[in-house]
Amino acid sequence: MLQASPASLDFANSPINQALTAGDKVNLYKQMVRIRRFEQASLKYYNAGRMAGFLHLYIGQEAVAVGTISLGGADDHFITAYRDHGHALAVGMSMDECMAEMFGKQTGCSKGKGGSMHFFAPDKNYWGGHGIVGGQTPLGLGLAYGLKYLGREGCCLCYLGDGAVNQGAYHESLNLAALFDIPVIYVIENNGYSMGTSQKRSSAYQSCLAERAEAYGIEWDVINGSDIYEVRAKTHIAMERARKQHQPSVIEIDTYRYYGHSVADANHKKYRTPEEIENYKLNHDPISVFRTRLVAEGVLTNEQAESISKDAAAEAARSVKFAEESAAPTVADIGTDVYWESDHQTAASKIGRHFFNDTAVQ
Amino acid sequence: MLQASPASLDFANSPINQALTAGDKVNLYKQMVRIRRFEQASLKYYNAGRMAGFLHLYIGQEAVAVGTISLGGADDHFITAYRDHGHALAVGMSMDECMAEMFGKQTGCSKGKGGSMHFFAPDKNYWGGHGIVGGQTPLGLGLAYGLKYLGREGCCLCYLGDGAVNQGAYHESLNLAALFDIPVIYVIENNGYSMGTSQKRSSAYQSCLAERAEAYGIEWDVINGSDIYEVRAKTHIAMERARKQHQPSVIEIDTYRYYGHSVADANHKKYRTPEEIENYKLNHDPISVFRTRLVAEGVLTNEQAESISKDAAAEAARSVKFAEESAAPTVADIGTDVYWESDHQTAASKIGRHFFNDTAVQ
Amino acid sequence: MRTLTYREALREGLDEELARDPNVVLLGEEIAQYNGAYKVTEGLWNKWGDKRVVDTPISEAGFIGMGIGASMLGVRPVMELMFWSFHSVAFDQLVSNAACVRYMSGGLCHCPIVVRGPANGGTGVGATHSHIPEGLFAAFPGLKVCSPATPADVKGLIKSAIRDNDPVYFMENTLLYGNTGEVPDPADGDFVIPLGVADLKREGKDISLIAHGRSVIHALAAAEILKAEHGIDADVLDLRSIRPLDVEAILRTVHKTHRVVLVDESKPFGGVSAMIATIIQEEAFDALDAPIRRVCSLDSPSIYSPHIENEQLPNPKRIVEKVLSMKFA
Amino acid sequence: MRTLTYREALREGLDEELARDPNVVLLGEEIAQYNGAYKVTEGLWNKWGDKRVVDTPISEAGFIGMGIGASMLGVRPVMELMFWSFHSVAFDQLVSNAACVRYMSGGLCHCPIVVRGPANGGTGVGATHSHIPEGLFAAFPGLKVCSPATPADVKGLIKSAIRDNDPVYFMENTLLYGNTGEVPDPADGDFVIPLGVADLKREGKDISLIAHGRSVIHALAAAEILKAEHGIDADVLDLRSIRPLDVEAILRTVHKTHRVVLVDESKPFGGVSAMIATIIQEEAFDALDAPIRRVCSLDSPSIYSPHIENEQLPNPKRIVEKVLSMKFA
Ligand SMILES: Cc1ncc(C[n+]2csc(CCOP(=O)(O)OP(=O)(O)O)c2C)c(N)n1
Ligand SMILES: Cc1ncc(C[n+]2csc(CCOP(=O)(O)OP(=O)(O)O)c2C)c(N)n1
Ligand SMILES: [Mg+2]
Ligand SMILES: [Mg+2]
Repeated sequence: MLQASPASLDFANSPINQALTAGDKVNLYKQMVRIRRFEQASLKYYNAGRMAGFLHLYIGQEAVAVGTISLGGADDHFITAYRDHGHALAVGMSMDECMAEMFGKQTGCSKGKGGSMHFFAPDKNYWGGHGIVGGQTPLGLGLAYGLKYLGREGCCLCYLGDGAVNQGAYHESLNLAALFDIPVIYVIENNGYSMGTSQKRSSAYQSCLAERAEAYGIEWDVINGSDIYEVRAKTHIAMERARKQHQPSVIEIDTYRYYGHSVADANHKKYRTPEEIENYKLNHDPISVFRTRLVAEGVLTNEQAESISKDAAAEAARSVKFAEESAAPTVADIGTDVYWESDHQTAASKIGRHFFNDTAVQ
Repeated sequence: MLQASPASLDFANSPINQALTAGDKVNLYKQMVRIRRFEQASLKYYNAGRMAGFLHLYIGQEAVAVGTISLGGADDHFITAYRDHGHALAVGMSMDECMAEMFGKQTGCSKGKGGSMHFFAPDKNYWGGHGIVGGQTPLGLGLAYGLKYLGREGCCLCYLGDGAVNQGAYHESLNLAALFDIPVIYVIENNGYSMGTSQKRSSAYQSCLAERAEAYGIEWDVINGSDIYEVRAKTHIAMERARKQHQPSVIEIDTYRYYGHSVADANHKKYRTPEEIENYKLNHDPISVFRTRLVAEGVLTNEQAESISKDAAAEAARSVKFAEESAAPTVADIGTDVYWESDHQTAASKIGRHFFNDTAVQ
Repeated sequence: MRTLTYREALREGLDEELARDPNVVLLGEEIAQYNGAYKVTEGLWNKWGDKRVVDTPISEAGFIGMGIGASMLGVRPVMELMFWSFHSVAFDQLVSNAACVRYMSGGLCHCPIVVRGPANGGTGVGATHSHIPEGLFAAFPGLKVCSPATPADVKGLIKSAIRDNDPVYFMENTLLYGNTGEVPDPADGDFVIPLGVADLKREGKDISLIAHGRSVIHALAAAEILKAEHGIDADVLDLRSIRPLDVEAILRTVHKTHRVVLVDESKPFGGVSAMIATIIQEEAFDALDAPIRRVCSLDSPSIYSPHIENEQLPNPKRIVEKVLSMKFA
Repeated sequence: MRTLTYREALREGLDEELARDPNVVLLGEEIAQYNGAYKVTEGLWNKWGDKRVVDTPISEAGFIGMGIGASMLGVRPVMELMFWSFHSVAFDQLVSNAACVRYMSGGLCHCPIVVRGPANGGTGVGATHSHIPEGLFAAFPGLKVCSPATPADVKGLIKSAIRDNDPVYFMENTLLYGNTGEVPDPADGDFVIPLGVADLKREGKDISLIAHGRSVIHALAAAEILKAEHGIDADVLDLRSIRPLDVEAILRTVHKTHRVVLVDESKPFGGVSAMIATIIQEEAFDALDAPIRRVCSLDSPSIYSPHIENEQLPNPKRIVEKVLSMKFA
């Protein structure tokens, strides 16, 4: 079993972080800032009524997506739940396609069909964005199984929340992962709450949620999600174990969300104290922590940090403009992307009735 | 955590067994023999084509049902999967109603509507008999929750197989049981195989399947299912914990089935060696072991044992006769027992159409 | 009469049943301390406490199965699915255990549960959160399904559902929660609407619009347009309850108008409307002057885009168009 | 031509597809070392080994979801449900992930899976093991469903299903596995039957019997009785594929005979037959001389008793009675 490391350990010294150039480090910082600015912009336009449905903000959790995804190679894949903007930008999706998706436009990554919870970019090894709690956990298993089946040396990082661990599909997946030696890593992004329910009120466990992996003989670890160096150092170990030994892992990354479960969650200051939120912002914010660190390392100046922030905000503003100016889907678009065969106008798609719209007959 | 006891421990000396009179002990023996003779009779008539569907024999596992159920008081409840004949007889159901059920007769415990997999006797705190693997595990949780809700000091024993532990619903139930302090005891009847798949090929685990309970902070234990004294001694501890402290447990009882998964399983000598089966019959058969023991204790003579066996066989034969002579359900019976309100001809049942049979209109 | 929102009326119904019967217990995600994701249960935990109003983890199969088990023992659980769409993770408990346990036990077990929550599209939450399962569950003998459209109906029906001794799947609609309407005062007596009684929400003579849930609201709006702009006078029948189903009321309106448009938020393959069409053509064949038409959701998973989502759903415009396509003689 | 059992023909189809495409992999409970609970996959593990034919634990949500995930990456999993009834524990994966992932990703993901296994009553296994889910799944846009009745059809269709780039839910029948029939020799070329083509299994002129799966066999038997004993000559149309659906073939037979009896093992609320009735009355209203009638399972959970189980299901006797009730002019 991996041991949770003493708080004093400096993960900057772990080989995977020592291999980072100054430029790499600044880039990690920049990715986190881009996520935050992007989401701040989306919050503004969500509140202005430009989006429908839910908006689940990732703000506060940025080091998880950026740190873990920065470790990905050509054959490493990612899949997550509905709180999916951070991962999307971290895999390299553009702000434009993401913002346009939330605006419900044709130019959105999912053509406006998925919305905030359903960002996808298979070309960047990113498989969504899934709304049913825990529903993505067998899919992540399958991506990893597929990698192994196809003989590729890679792994799949499958993210889930601290509330999602109580879905049965996740446990079925853990057993399958261990039994079949599947290179999947379950990343529990533990932000302490599932909607208004604290971890203690939703889960029974020993020391932590990741420890449930022991039931299946799976390796596990707990990670401080405010320190992107620690996220990278420990996740790297799990990824190597998956790639080289086809062994699954469960890693639990302690993190926090500043906003409510979704923007519609007006209660979020009731189920947790303002002090709790403030403490996290002040002492554990992954962006501030890394900024201080990089400044101390002499890799980043405060001026540079400011300009990164400004650039990201400008990029986000541009994405809003892009989204606003993009065309909305038409009624005809409702009927595409249902069947592969129909979309590709194959011979098979022309045999028999596939769609049963009442408009078919008048 | 409870510790698996050293093999040498003699559970006859545990208080719950010391409290047994000679008559009690003989009765336990008799119950096991009755189950076996009943099933042997049912096998004969199944093979003769008098029953439909599956026949999952409990032969070899008798000490589990008889040992655990013998501990039940007025507020203790039981629910199991499709391998449910042993539990049915142990709670006190008659051979007649059970045999008639398999023959598909009106006099069957479920009026011929459930069959072999679906024996029920709520008046004896026995809630079935369930065919979907793992599907009964939340029901068992609910019975225990109900006991607590209604303020009764009791518990629910919910039986499942070694293959069933890989159904998600079971894990959801474990978390709920621990979180809500529900007096449920999951009894894993580990007979080593789920159909043709050995425990090792279906489950990833550390030392045993019950140990998965640790993930939820639930107490667990492993029990030798050939020794009814051990079954009683250890199950009693779990039941007291449930009744008095509302704490759940998982107990794993090692046992064995001599026949195939169901009688239709023609492969059962392929996935396990004849030696393995023989060894169990010779050295671990719960009935032989207990008989030897009781004879040594001077509580039972071999002659008595023989006459118990004969009586049980005669009782089983009578139940076959009863079943054969009973009437089959009629087409009209197909339509009852669907809705409580309809069966009771309540006012509600007369409002609106409840049934949509094509025969309704001609 | 007093005016309440659909949400308030529903809550009042739950509250009254909690008061009436100590065995009634509400279970669900975020329903207690958080007051409910859609605030249906607001204040009930405060009033009734931990035993009667229970927050559950995100384990629908687990807690719904738990409710089924408890109901066999006499507890009367009313369980919220935050969205009915999440039925998919609890399906086995819903259709194998709740629907079959009475039958398989030859009537020895019964299962007086209610499962309730919103079941609708139209809120921009995408395909997996917008399933419309009335027809899906009504297809299982052993289950009862209802889908009220107004504040009075939701109160009257939830109380019947809770008192019913069979499993009742109660499908609300997030887009109706804020709608207001008159609801009888509790001081005037216990207000209960039996399952299985449809309600003729508008009287007409030219065509029958038959609907349930939010589609009733659309049908009523369409009826006004049809009257005002086209002189077509529609009967609007609100099914309210899908199983039991008020077949008599359906046949009555068909015999009156001889033309039928069914409005059903389901996707067009199947759904409640395919069953209603089948019954009508079977039992009122000669009364029909034209084929029965349906207005369903367009046949794709539910789209997110707020610019177009309403076009995928039944709406007054689509209903009017459909009626007009029927070429009145 | 050669004669094979339904089981053998199906196995041959699986075997040929395993040979054709290295990305085809069979997954399921007991399908490998045990040779399949119903012996459909007998010998395939021996022939193809651990990688291509995989035994899974009893975790339907887990392994079917795994197959869906792998399919997005290019693997082509063919997954057995030992009984289709066990769909209930994997429902979310089947209807939210497989059916919606293409749509929610705007066409970026696709899901070329097959889920197959027996879906039928009539084997004395009780209510929870006897669900008939063709109509249930066909209701979800994004899914395809077929239900072959003969050895040739099961082979031709399984091969199409595996090659199809969308999720296909393939519903067999334990009571057909042993039936024999002619199946073209592989030496005569690749034998594939496209999805979406119904098959007129018997030509008549007086009435259309429309069915799928084992009900086709019953309809054919009923047709012989009707002919021999009552001089009524029935068209028997085997739908084979439920979605895509051969609506043209349905309308063709209706226009020929003007009378229709649908035979469908589903329970009568909904099912495939309610959809077919709805389509026929909508698209061939004037061609109908009488209401469309249906022969479905009697409306209760499935009974165990072997003395009566066949009476709950459609059978030739019930079909004949239904046809005779239609008072031929
Ligand atoms: C099966 C299912 N049940 C309930 C929901 C509603 N729901 C959406 S998110 C959520 C909370 C999840 O919390 P957690 O897993 O901790 O993730 P976080 O939101 O904190 O990222 C709930 C209950 C759902 N989407 N799916
Ligand atoms: C959800 C589900 N999947 C598969 C089956 C088919 N099935 C019935 S019993 C069984 C094996 C169960 O083994 P185990 O849990 O060890 O119990 P045992 O039969 O040994 O008592 C299987 C796969 C089922 N009934 N339900
Ligand atoms: Mg959380
Ligand atoms: Mg077993």
